[in-house]
Amino acid sequence: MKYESQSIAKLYFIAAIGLFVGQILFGVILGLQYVIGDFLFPEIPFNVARMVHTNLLIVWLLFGFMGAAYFLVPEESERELYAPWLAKLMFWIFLVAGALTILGYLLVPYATLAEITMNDLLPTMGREFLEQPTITKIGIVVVLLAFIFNIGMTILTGRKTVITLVLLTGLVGLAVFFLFSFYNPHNLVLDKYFWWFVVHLWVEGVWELIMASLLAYVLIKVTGVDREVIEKWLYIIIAMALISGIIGTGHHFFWIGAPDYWQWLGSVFSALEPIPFFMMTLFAFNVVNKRRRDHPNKAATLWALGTAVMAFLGAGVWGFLHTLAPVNFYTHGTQITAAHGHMAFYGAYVMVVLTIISYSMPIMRGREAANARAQVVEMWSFWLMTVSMVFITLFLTGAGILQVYLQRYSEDPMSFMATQEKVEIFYWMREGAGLIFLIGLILYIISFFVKGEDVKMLGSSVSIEETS
Amino acid sequence: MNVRTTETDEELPRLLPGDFAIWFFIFAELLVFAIAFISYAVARIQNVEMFNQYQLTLNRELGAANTLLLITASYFVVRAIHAIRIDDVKSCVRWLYLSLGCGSGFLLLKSLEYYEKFSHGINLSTNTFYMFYLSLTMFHFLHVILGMVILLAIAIKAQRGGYTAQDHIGIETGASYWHMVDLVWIILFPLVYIIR
Amino acid sequence: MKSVKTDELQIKRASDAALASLLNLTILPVISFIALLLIHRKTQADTIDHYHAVLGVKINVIAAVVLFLVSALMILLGGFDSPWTWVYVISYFTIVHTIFIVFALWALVRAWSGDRLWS
Amino acid sequence: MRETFTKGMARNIYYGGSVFFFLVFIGLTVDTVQTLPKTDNRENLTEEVVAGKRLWEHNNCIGCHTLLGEGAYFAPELGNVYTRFGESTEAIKGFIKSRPVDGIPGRRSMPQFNFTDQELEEIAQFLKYADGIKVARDWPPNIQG
Repeated sequence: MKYESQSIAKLYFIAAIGLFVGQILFGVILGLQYVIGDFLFPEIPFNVARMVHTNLLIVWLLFGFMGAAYFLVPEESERELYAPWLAKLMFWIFLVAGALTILGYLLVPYATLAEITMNDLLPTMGREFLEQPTITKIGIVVVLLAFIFNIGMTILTGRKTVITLVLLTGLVGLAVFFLFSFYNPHNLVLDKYFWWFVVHLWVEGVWELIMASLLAYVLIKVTGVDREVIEKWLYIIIAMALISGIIGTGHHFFWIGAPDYWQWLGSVFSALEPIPFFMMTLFAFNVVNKRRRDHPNKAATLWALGTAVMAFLGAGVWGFLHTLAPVNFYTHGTQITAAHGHMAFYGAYVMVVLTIISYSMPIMRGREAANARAQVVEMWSFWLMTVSMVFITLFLTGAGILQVYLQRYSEDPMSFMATQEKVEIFYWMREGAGLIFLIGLILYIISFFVKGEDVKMLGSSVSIEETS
Repeated sequence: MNVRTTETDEELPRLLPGDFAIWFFIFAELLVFAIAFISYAVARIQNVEMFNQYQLTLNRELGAANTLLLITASYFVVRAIHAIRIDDVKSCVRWLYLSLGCGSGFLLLKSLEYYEKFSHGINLSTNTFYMFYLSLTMFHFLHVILGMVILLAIAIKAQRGGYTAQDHIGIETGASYWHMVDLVWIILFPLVYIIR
Repeated sequence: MKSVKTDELQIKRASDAALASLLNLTILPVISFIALLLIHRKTQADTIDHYHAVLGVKINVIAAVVLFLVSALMILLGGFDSPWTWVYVISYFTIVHTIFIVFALWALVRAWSGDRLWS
Repeated sequence: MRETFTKGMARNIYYGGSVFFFLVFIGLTVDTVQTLPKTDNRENLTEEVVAGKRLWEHNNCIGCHTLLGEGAYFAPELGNVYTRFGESTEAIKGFIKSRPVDGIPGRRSMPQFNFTDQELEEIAQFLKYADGIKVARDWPPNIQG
């Protein structure tokens, strides 16, 4: 670690992992509610658990992105953070606000929460993923602005690199598009149309910029490949992401009452959306193949490669699977969407945050890489989580196909609830895979505490294979 | 896609003119247009009669004139490259401005065409044929504007002596993009205006 | 210097072969396979380009068999009108197809650096 | 291809390409917003419906149901529930009113929200309004949603 203020990232990463655990625990509860309908009812009904699950995901990923920015920006800019105290202050504000919001979800009925946070003054609650009380949303904006100010000043007054500039555009876009969450018209079609300005333009737009720059940073560090080469790739990949992704928003406008031309535009452009992910895999493979040194942190390299492959699989392939309008007509709003959502979020965003944690945590703890035994445990957790996520996706896809066939495609369609009983077997298997994911996550946390001898970078003479 | 930077590369014949980066963009754009053209074909098969009927309302003369303008513009761009190869900056700039003139002519004629259609109350939601006609040609229209912005940037840089016989990769890059715009129109024009 | 140049040409041809193999698996099936076969004809035994051309042909033939034959068998055995057939066929096809693509990607990267698949 | 893949050009494509497509997107959004009155059923957007939408939001219905295919996938689609319930707001109200407080053993159940008669009418009117939105190809594919 070259700059002292980089260590603020540690705070953010610990919080991120903590919230990640919470997210997965609620995921396991949700999976069980799918098969045992009255589990925890009426104390924690499904909608509350789901809200906690998805909101925790968003919040911990934001913590992860912020931590990543605080770690890499000083090093890239070659100066200390502009205002370390502000970063610490915002951390606590964000953590407390986030915790209070989650507690609010769990302790009082949602309608009561809306009442006590005076949602009627500026109604923004009750829409998928944007369930946070208006006051929390304002808090998020404040935290984001302070964060961007801090990061932006550091970048602009220090050395400017492609990675930091791309990261900055991504973060600014993140803040700007979040503003659409305050627009909640009475007209349901308009409401849905602009709701996607937050959701789609986040996950298939600006977040991809953040993800690509984080990945590029870690790859430069662990492979020692020339920065010039990596930066060209970075530009081309994110250019493709935006070229396909911006109008690709159209694939959400198929069935909400928007004009018919979105069927064509949405299909054409979202057919291109796998390309950036495809290129990201090619890029990561190429850079690792061309590596100039064997970095002792094998786990970070594994996470980086895994991110590229799983993002391609989850966001690219599983997205393409049901994005064309004639297919989406049948699959829209079924378990296929759930399958895609799980793998895309895990593959693209969860894994990229875990990649940067894996790379930076040992450095912040005063060594180049975790010891060999810890890395082995970490790699086990990688495989457990990744493979179980593949299975979760496959089982949900199976459930989705069966659901589409029985409920939408067959000549004698079944009712929703009757269909759900028919696909129960898949929900049981998904729950099993979910439990294995939880085990993987526990191993991941254990890996931070495993003791052993340090691995140092001594050319290629010390490697994980010898010690494990 | 090749990131090798070894010196031996220059011994190999260059496959694509201009900066390699632009080819990613051109490739993506061509893919968009290709998928859009296929979609058009599919939609046409489903509604042959409707497509044939409304196709007759399109102004073929203007379309043909526009085709001519774009091909001429492409020719001028080629002349500009030939000029810079013998270090003739002056005529290079002249050819570039001439092709910009052709591009402007295209935009003008196309605007006239749109004006006529819009004054009949036709828009993207009128029917499937007009939806395709408008979205394909307008999307192409925007590409012509983008191509012209690129050509203008190149012309200004050339005027200031930014290119030489040895170093004019920027012009080749812009020219490659412009040819792509031209090519798309050459496919689009018969597809939407003529083929029945 | 002559040998260096031949090497470069071989690497270029190996890259082309790997690219054709990848394209055949993705957006340009059949045409790319013909291109791959044409590249294969130009190569000589025991060279890197020959290796990648053969590898590409192998990947694609195996992929064709594994994807289409097995899928067809699933449909034949499961019945066209059974929902379960489609549950298996679609999930199977998607995941296995992706595995082949990722494999071909790695082959392409190795071809770029003039290496065999595993060194 | 030495020096012919430059970082400057890659950067220009990133900025140029994203600005270009973003402008196209804004243009399409303007057209969409202008065309929406034909499909979005705004003529039936009464005060009751607006109140119903607020109730829908304040009880986080989207956390279990889908509405026009968006939401959670735990409970039935409601974009066509008015049609499914025989075009009867009374049937919808009756269903919501009859949910047991402690759920149904072993099965999924909608919570009992204890709505007043006025609120029940509002939420039913909201669902009727949502059903009236003209969606492409009349999605969902059939009455089951």
